[in-house]
Amino acid sequence: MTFPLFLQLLTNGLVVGALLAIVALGVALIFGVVRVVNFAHGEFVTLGAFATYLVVTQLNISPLLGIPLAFVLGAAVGAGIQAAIVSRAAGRPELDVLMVTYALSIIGLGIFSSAFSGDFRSYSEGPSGIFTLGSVVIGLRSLTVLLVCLIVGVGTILVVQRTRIGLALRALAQSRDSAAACGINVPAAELFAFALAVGLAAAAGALVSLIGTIHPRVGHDLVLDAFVVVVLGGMGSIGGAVLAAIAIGIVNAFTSFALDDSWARILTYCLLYATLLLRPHGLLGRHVGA
Amino acid sequence: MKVERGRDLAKITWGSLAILACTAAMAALPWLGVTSYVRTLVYYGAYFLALGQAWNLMSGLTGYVSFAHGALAGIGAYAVVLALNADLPMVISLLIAAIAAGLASLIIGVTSLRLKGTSFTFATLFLQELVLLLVRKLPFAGGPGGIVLEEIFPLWLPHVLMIAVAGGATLLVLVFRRSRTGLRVLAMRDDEAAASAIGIDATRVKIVLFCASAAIAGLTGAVHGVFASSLFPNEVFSIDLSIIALAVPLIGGAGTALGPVLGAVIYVGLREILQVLAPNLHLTIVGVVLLLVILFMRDGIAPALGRLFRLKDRRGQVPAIAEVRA
Amino acid sequence: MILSLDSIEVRYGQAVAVDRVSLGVGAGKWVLVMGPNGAGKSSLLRAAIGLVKHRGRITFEGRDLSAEPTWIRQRLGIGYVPEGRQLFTEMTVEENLRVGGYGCSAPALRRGLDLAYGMFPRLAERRGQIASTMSGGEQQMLAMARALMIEPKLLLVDEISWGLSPILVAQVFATLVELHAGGIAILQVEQNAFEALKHAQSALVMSAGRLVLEGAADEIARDRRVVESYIGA
Amino acid sequence: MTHLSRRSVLGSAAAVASTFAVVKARAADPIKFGASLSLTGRFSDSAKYVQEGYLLWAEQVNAKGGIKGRPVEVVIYDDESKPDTGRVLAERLLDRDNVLAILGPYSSPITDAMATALERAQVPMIGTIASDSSIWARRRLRWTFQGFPSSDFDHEGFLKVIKEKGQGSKKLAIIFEEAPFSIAAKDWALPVAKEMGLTVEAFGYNPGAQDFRSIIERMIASGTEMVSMGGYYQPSIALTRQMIERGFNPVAFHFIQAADGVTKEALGAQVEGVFGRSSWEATIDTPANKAFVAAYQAKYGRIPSYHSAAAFAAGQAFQGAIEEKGADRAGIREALASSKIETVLGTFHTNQRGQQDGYHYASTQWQGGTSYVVSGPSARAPLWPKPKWS
Repeated sequence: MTFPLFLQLLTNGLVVGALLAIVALGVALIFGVVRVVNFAHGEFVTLGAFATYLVVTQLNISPLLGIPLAFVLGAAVGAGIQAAIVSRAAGRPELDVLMVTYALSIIGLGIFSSAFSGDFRSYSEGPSGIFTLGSVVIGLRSLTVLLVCLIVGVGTILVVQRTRIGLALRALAQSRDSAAACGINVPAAELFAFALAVGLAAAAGALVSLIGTIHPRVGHDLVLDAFVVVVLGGMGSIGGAVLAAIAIGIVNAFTSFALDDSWARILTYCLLYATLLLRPHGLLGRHVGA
Repeated sequence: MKVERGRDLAKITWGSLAILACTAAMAALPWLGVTSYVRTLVYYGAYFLALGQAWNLMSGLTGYVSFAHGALAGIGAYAVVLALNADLPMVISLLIAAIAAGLASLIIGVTSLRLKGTSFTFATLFLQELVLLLVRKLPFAGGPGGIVLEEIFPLWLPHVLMIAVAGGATLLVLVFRRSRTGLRVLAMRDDEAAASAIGIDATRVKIVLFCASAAIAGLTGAVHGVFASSLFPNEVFSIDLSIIALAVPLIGGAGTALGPVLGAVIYVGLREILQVLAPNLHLTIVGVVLLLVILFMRDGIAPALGRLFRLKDRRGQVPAIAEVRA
Repeated sequence: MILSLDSIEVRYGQAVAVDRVSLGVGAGKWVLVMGPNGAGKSSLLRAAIGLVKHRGRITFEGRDLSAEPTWIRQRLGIGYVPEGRQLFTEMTVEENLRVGGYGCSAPALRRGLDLAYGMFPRLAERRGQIASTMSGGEQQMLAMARALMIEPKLLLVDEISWGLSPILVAQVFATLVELHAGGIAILQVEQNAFEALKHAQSALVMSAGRLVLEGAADEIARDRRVVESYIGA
Repeated sequence: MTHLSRRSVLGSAAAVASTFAVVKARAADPIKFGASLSLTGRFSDSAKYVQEGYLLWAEQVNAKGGIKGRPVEVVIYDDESKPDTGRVLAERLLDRDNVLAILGPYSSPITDAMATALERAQVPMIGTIASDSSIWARRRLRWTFQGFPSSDFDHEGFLKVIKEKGQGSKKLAIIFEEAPFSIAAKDWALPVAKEMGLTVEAFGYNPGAQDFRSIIERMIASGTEMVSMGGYYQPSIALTRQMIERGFNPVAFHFIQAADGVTKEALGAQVEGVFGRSSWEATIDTPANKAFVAAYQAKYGRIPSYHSAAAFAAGQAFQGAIEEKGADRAGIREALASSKIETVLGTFHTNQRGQQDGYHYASTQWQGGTSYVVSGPSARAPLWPKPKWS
């Protein structure tokens, strides 16, 4: 393999990994703070994708503006769902909470399927063209995705690590009871975490619409990969999820080149089961919370 | 305590007889001049019930949610078609299918059952995709084109077999959940730490249960393989079947023996009605029903009805755990 | 009475952990609850701070808290030092303290930090250290300092000597005595109550979820049955 | 409840057809056809076009006095894009609606699922949109016939264009989805291309793939000049976009779904010069086809898609078979297995296994924002090489 090819594959893997990281970040945030495996996360990605699609095709607004719009819409919808539905199952057995988000996922899938049919949609508006850096070629759309992911990802991590509300989120993730006994308004913090995570998912959906096609299952398909990443990164660990997403993106790019993408996926899943067996707290994660 | 036990035994016996009678009646349908449309509906009811009971035996009783039962059934379907095409007799082929699914479940069981429930759920979720990828890649499994049963069997055969599997699985759940081990498993669902304190090897019990549950799912899939006779990997290993496997007991009443029966009837009925009334909203409505049941009826429709008619809900019958708590 | 618990009942499923227990803590008083393992002492404290569902009435400074969530109870001035410390193990010492003062204004937070570091100079030396890497004694100091961040009027203390050497136990009690002298009321739960009985004003004995004995601490300490069955010194 | 599930979900358009049926029914019993279509789920949009084709056909037949004086009725149910539902519906159509024959469902797996039930019941079906010929290759189906050009010939048109135009270009890449139809098409194309003296490489991808960047790097590394993509629409668009983003400019680029109108929406100006293949075009200049297009436009107010044409053609094939052998299942089967029947798609004819060999694809290319047929007698000249991505 030549060095330029190596760089090209690395870049390609980074684009895929970065997008996955934003979705996985949200899954890990909800899992860590709210203690819920959000099966409906993919539907929020789909929501962002369709919202951007509609904004671009109906209102002739640039897809770049669709990204913050999708984020705000997602955060609002996420807050509503957490307040009205998911929080009702708080404190119930794991099975119940799982099934609540699962039912939400089915409902979302049903709504998108009947509102938009199974067709594939896409738009050609927005940035187009090629950016070249040395021998590495990257499309402007992919570059946009990469940059937005970088900004959003770093922004989220800063919020979690550096702000007062972030302190509350981390405290909640480590010990729920202690956080409450320290005066943290747990339902409010959970609401914030859920809204932020869903906002991220919808923003990721906007990015997906920019470089892929849009259909009712688009988020559903993506979120399975995000779950893989969250398990690999140590469940609930935000940093672990981001690193694992990028690692998987890059490894897949190389494996797909050497063999094909089916084998790349098989390899990922084998790695996953091996991780569960040998390092139950994730490839990169330590034991997080109780 | 003695009296209780005697009453329990009586209940099991009556329940078993009722299940056997129902099973026999349903199995006799092909010879009773019923239209093949009704027979097909009964068949699908039994198919979903068998899958639902397989799921129930593991997830309903332990609270560890499996998303793999569709895939396990798919493994059974593939195994039976390969075995029958190799000219093995039907009984042996079905047995092979059950064993194949049981073995596959060990991958998940061993990797994730000693961990928390969430790891198990993830491990089952990924099995679907992994098996699908492998089947497409492995030449002996027919590759992306899938496989076909060379001999098309008469419809009554899968019909009778499926009803037998569904009836047998229901009976098994009924008897098991009232057995000593069954009661302890229920206690474990409510509080795993407490259960291990009273001396249950939780991991071992869960692995054995999951294996048995997988074998039933494999058998169910195998019978359906005989019915369908033509398997496409994308369809056999789609997540839809796993959804049905958990929706049926959850709607009817997870962890109970008769809840899934009600769940299967409701599901098949709902599907047929929505087919005509609101084909566009089928998925949405199933989701809404599931959500409402979970949020407002907690343990499903059957126990809720039971409470409504003041029948005693025996779910709470667990060994005293006061000493190990607090 | 700064805190009164009236007919508190806690259930886990079918099991009753606390069976209609009533008690009161006077302002600036030190009340000890003792009893064997599994008597329901910790559940009683968890009910007082609102971490478990309970029946019965809880009033704090005359205000009915029964329906209030934990975080409101804490912000009203109840500090809680949980059994087994329950620190935020992946955070630094300072971050733990900041969470402890989460509801405080910025100046109050600063004051709380100064107070905590003043009282526990060791913590000041280790403010950047990750909590899980500290020794048991240091962790117990941190747990107490965290609860003190809001300058509470009442401190709920659960099995504070758990897992500590006798020297450290003495240190911890010295801190409690100092706090008590500063006017903080204490409701303490302790299985090995020998040391605690020396400081508390009144004591109660729980068994199998029920209150079986209560009285002045020195009387209880002289009761041979209690000494034999519950203190086991 | 019974009367609810009894009635078909024909919608308002169907009401017209049913009225015809009722009026004529006094003279003769209607001939009933059944169909299970994916009105919801993955295939819903395309399946609706199929539904329109069936309904238009029934309306036209009834307007002209029916088949041998008997009116036609079509009962349609929704299979939610699921094979298991298709199986139940097959039974329902046969048992409760007593249909004579089945007009095919939308996708190949559902066609296959229904075919099993129909083999048992011995009822003829035409696989209307079943381009996937592997259904007939994997087992002997006696009662189901392919009513659409076979997917085996997916790359045929493009290879013809290469033969006529592609002087000098030698290096061809065929991309296929790991799905039966796509594999069969690749297997058909590889020896043909080699015989033409081309160097061919084949790249498979996992169904549901979104990321083709690694395949593109491999094509660049091996100096690929021409690309023929044999997968579904969505991955084809993804591949194209990623080729554009990578700045990879092949001399010629073909993907089998490119002739669809939505391709232009997805690719914008980049669509120029992209080859596709077409099972049917509204511009085909035969009287029967013109009449069909005009009738469809009058009824639905737009140009029909190939789905509607294939649906209409399936009706015509049944009509031809019944006119030849009578309204009898065995007779219809015999006619479909051996006769040549003229339809809007061309001449319906099947081989020994029931696979379609009468219909063929035409090659198309986007030129100036329109997709034109570039093979056959009245065709435009193809643009070669393809203009570079802008």
